[in-house]
Amino acid sequence: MANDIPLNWFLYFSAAAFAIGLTGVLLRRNAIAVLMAIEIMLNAANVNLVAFWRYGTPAAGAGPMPGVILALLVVTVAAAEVAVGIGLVLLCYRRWRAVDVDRYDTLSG
Amino acid sequence: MDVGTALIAQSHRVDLSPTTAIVWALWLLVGFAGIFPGIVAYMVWLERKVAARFQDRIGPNRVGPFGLLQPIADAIKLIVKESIVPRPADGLVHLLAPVIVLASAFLTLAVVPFAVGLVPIDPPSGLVYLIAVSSLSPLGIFLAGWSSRNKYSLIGAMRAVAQLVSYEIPQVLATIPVVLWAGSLSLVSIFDHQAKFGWNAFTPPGLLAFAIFLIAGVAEVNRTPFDIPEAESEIIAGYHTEYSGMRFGLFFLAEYLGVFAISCVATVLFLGGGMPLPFSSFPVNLIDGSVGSYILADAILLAVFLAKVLLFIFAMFWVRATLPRMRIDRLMNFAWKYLVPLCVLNILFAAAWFEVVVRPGRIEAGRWAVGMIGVGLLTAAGVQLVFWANRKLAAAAPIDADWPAVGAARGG
Amino acid sequence: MVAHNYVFVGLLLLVAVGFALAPLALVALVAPRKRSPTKADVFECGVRTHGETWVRFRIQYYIYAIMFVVFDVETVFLYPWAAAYGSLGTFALVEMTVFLALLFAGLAYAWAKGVLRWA
Amino acid sequence: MPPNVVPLDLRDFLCIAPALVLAFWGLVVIAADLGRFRRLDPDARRVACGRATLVGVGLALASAVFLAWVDALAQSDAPRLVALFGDSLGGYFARTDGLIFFGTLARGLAVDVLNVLFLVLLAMVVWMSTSYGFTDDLGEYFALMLWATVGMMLLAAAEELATLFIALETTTICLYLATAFERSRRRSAEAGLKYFVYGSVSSALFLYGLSLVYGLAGSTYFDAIGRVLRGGDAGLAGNLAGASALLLLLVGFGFKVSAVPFQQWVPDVYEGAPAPVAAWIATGSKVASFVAMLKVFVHALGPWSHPSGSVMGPGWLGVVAVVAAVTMTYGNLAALAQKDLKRMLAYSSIAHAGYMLVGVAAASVSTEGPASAGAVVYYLIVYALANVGAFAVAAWLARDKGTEAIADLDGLAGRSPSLAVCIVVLMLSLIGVPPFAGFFGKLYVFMEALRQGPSDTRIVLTWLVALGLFNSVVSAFYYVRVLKAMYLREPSGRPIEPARPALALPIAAAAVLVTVLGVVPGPLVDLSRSVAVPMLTAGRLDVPAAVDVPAPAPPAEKPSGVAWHPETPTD
Amino acid sequence: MARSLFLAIAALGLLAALGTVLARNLVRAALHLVAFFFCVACLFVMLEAEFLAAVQVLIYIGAVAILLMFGIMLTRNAATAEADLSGGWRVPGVIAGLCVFAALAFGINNAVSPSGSGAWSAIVARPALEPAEGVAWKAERSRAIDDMPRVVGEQFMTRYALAFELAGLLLTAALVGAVALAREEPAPGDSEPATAVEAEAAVGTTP
Repeated sequence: MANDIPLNWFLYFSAAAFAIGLTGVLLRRNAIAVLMAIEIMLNAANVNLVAFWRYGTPAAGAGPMPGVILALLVVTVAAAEVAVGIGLVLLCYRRWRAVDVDRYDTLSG
Repeated sequence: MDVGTALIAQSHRVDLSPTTAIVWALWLLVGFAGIFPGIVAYMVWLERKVAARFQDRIGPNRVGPFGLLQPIADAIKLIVKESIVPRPADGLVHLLAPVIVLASAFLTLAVVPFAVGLVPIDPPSGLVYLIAVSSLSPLGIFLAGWSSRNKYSLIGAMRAVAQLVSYEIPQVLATIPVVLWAGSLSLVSIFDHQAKFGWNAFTPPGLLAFAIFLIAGVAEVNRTPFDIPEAESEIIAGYHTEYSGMRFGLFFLAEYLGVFAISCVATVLFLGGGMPLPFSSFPVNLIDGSVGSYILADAILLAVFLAKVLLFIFAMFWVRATLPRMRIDRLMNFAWKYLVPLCVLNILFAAAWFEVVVRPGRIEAGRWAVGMIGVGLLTAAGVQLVFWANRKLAAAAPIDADWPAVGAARGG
Repeated sequence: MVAHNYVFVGLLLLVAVGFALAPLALVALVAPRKRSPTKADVFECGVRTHGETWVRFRIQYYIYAIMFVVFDVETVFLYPWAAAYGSLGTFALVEMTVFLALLFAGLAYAWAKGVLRWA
Repeated sequence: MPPNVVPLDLRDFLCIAPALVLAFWGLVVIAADLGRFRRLDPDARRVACGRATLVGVGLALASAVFLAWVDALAQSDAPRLVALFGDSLGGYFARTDGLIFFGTLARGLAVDVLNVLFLVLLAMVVWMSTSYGFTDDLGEYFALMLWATVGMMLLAAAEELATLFIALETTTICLYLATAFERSRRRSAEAGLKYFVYGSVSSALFLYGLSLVYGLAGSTYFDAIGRVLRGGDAGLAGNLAGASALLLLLVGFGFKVSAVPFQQWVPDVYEGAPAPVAAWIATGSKVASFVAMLKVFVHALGPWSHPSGSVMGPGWLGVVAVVAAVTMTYGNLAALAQKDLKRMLAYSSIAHAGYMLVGVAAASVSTEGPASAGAVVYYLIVYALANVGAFAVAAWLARDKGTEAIADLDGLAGRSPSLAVCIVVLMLSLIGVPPFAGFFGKLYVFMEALRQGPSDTRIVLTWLVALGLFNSVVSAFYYVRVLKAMYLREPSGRPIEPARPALALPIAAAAVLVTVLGVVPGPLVDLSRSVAVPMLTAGRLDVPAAVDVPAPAPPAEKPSGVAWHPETPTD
Repeated sequence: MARSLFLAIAALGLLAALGTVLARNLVRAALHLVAFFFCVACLFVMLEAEFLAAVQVLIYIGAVAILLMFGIMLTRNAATAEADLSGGWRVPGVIAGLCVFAALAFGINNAVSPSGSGAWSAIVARPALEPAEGVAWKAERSRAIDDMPRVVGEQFMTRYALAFELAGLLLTAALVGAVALAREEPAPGDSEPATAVEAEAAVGTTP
């Protein structure tokens, strides 16, 4: 693969995806849709991490691949978050028969 | 274009020149698009023949000699049949679903080293690639069921996905020992390792892993006794209830391609690929750098490889003709309570085998014997342990009261 | 280089998709197309479809899915470990045993809790 | 050929023994609950699980104290360690580099002190969990609390972003789950989901900021980041990427420490969560997050706090100052209107976050270096102790009333005079009345803020302190409402039952500790100061602890540690 | 060539992300999300982190997407799993997203390094890799790219050992907690139909 893609392009992509994800979090009311938007944000961060790893010059003593390791940990965390998130959604669903965040209104705030 | 050069370059893992690479890739693609569907078509024919023999029938015999043209007739039939899409269905997704399943089966084959140099790609993380693309098929199946807007399709799809994901875990875990011994995720390295240390299935943990891999593999392609997803007596035809004509044909194709791919992968991972002898690198050591030697070795390798694959395929047909369908609860139990614990233990046994036999760098008779006996006993004990624990737990707790051992213990 | 491989994968993907779509295109040309409302109905063993498609699924599906996700992520850690095992010392085995024990504890928990029971 | 891999030193695991014990004990508790305790009746089972958990916490506490002793000895009398434990282990313990696991984690007295703090708090929280039955899944509940603590301990000890991130997530994911554990009530599930949504969005934002920081500095080690940033002078001024990174990190930490404007979740979650879980979110999680925040902002991003020497200039100091001001004011004003004890405590904990943020700001411009972060550490300790006690009161109310209205405390002084006194002590400490520890905490933070830095930062910090004092006065109003209820009102409905030891002990213990630390603040203040220095300079062997001088430039042959510096085409 | 490929993938990815956020049908949204994950995997390949790409497909598409689908199926009417976009928040939400993107884009464009030299925008080529000799980190990275699984394994076993074990703990905790929460409470009056199909189909239409 030719080396001629500027780093910036990856960063723009990731920034755009991140912004879209954030918008999604603000726009969606359905808890599962919010979860998906969060996944987009996490992925955007991952693209950043890997791009910085590949293009950057590592500081001394940082190991060969901090970015990749972090990305793998993010994947782990994302998977755990989805599992937990859906578990909580199911729990709420059983109580309310609804998934809209707005409809949960026991708590006053 | 000189095929021999490409072969040599590939097997020495030299970067091909762009034109050579492209031409080589095209050759392989032609092979993929032409050969595999052909193989699949004749697998269907073979299955019908085999099943017929088991049932004391003759099987297809009208179209062509021995019914050999039957697959072609089938294909024509599928093409000229009307493709019905239910009105409420989600059209695009309905179309996409079989494509995903088929693509998943196709992409799996891209990393299989059929012979020396005859491997489309050999990425350093080939095995993860393999697992990754094969894990696409549950998605396609789910979408098929969902997009049909049919209760039975949806139930079938959910069950299918639950089964597939449950058996994916033991399948994946069973490949860990192989990776551990070869020290690499590349399938070519795994092949190389077996040329040096003998077939993986001929080690105690390898044998266990092989068995688990096969069982899980059969479940992964939804074949009897694991064909719950399309249990026609329970939920019509499962996720492809609403598929007809060629669209159904694609699922059909994908299933058989899946059977073929699983057989190929099992052959490469555990049975030394195309090597005819378990403890000799026989046809590989013929290679002296000349194109002729490559062609000769590859011919042998390819023939043996296909023979092994055929054996697997035949075994699967046999199983299908012999065994009834498993009940879904037992199916899931078996994956999670037997296979997964066994796999986890097996990883430790594999590490032990590595320390005893592989670490020195070459096979030594004494160490090998020690490994066979020591690790073999360990592995056998592990299997016993898991089965014993399952029996014990099933008998002790009301959990799993429907498990056969308990039923027997309670007098029916 | 690594990425070369994936050019082939991309091509193969195209071939696979093409291979799936080509017969379908052929079908569109050759096969008869007679629409009728009954034919386009959703199949339900000859009975008229009633209600919505959705059925309430049991929570078991989620439990198996979450176990699957957890173990799938585990393999992502297992593969690199297995590949690197030869060049590492005993400490790698110790660490992995701890890791496996943790994950196995999760499985044992689900088992003991009785949620691995279908039906 | 692969280069030789530097093996992991398995002795490193000894230094995180408390965390290991807790992680393991979580499994033990689950096993015990599913096995031995299954047949007990609910109350007995709860107590049994709680006791079993306490045993684990006790073991962890013993190991933490032991490590603290070892680390103290390493500073004072290293040869004795070698004599006691032999060359291998003793020599290992006597090492003073303060880093383990290839520099990803800190060890030493600072970590030990925090671990002891976590464990003491956890013991109280676990104890109060046994006071009433809010869940059937007891083993899981206690295990999650233990594992959340593991995350907190490692979060407070992390010296590197990957470790920090995963520790943070371990903590919060365990707490999301624990929040939803009160099965009988909808609001618990709702609080769990709310906490989860806010929390995971904020951790996604945090992660994005983290990725930018990694890109800017080329490393994930706090110290290396600090070194790279010290090498340049741009600060936030010409660097919008850096500014975004900082702000995103601030969002992440702001959420965890409940700073305005990321506080929306706090009242709802505290109200909805079972009282012990709320206590643990309000204390343990907050302590760990503040320590991590100190490390990231002061140690790693310190050079960006006020690069051009101006506090309102392009550095994070100004942002944090504004956030601190808004946070304490908002928290106090909102708390005034609360009738529910847990909501009141939630807003008050927001307000306390504001005070502590003043301390963070002060630590970054300190004339005496990281030692001034000791003020925040001290504040954290006393805040956490008082708050655990206060949440035990909430648990008391939840046990008897199912709700936590302050009005339910009416007339308590008549029936439980001694506990009422303890509650008075806790409230006075939270207000910051001498001679209780809360007073010294505030005093100390404000003093550090007042004596800091160049003139222009001093002005801002002085204003912050003035605002803080004003806020303390405001806070008196709502804390006093609790006292008023206990002493001046008559109970209207059914009065609450007397507390059992499970509730009385945490309240009393917290009150006693707060009083003792208030009467004799000296030792703990000194300890906080001394642990703050290694905490914020770990891995920084080239810098004298007290003065924050720029590190010498990295050696010339290295590519200057700049991540995106274009490669010169010579290669 | 590579540039246009990148542009195509990135555009597809962003469209898919938009689709996820805007699609009313939840399963469709999840499908868009899968497409987005796939595009990110392609970008990982372009960044020569093919192990990560495979992991991305394996975890996100193979597992997380399935879990999301199950979540959708378990909570709502599948066919009409429509989710309204929040009414009042639409405009502020879009504005916030645009602002964040603008800030980040400016940041990316003007990024000045701490040492004051260079900008991200100046980077076109990645640092070349030299297999054996050359600067140490280049050899290190070259090995990391050519043999990524193994290097990842080494890193997890040594430098990131703690993060690795914590990841295991995190997964176990998530499993335990989620199972405990989602577990079906045995309701007394809840008599399940005899066979699985009946149980699944009978409940059918009650919303």
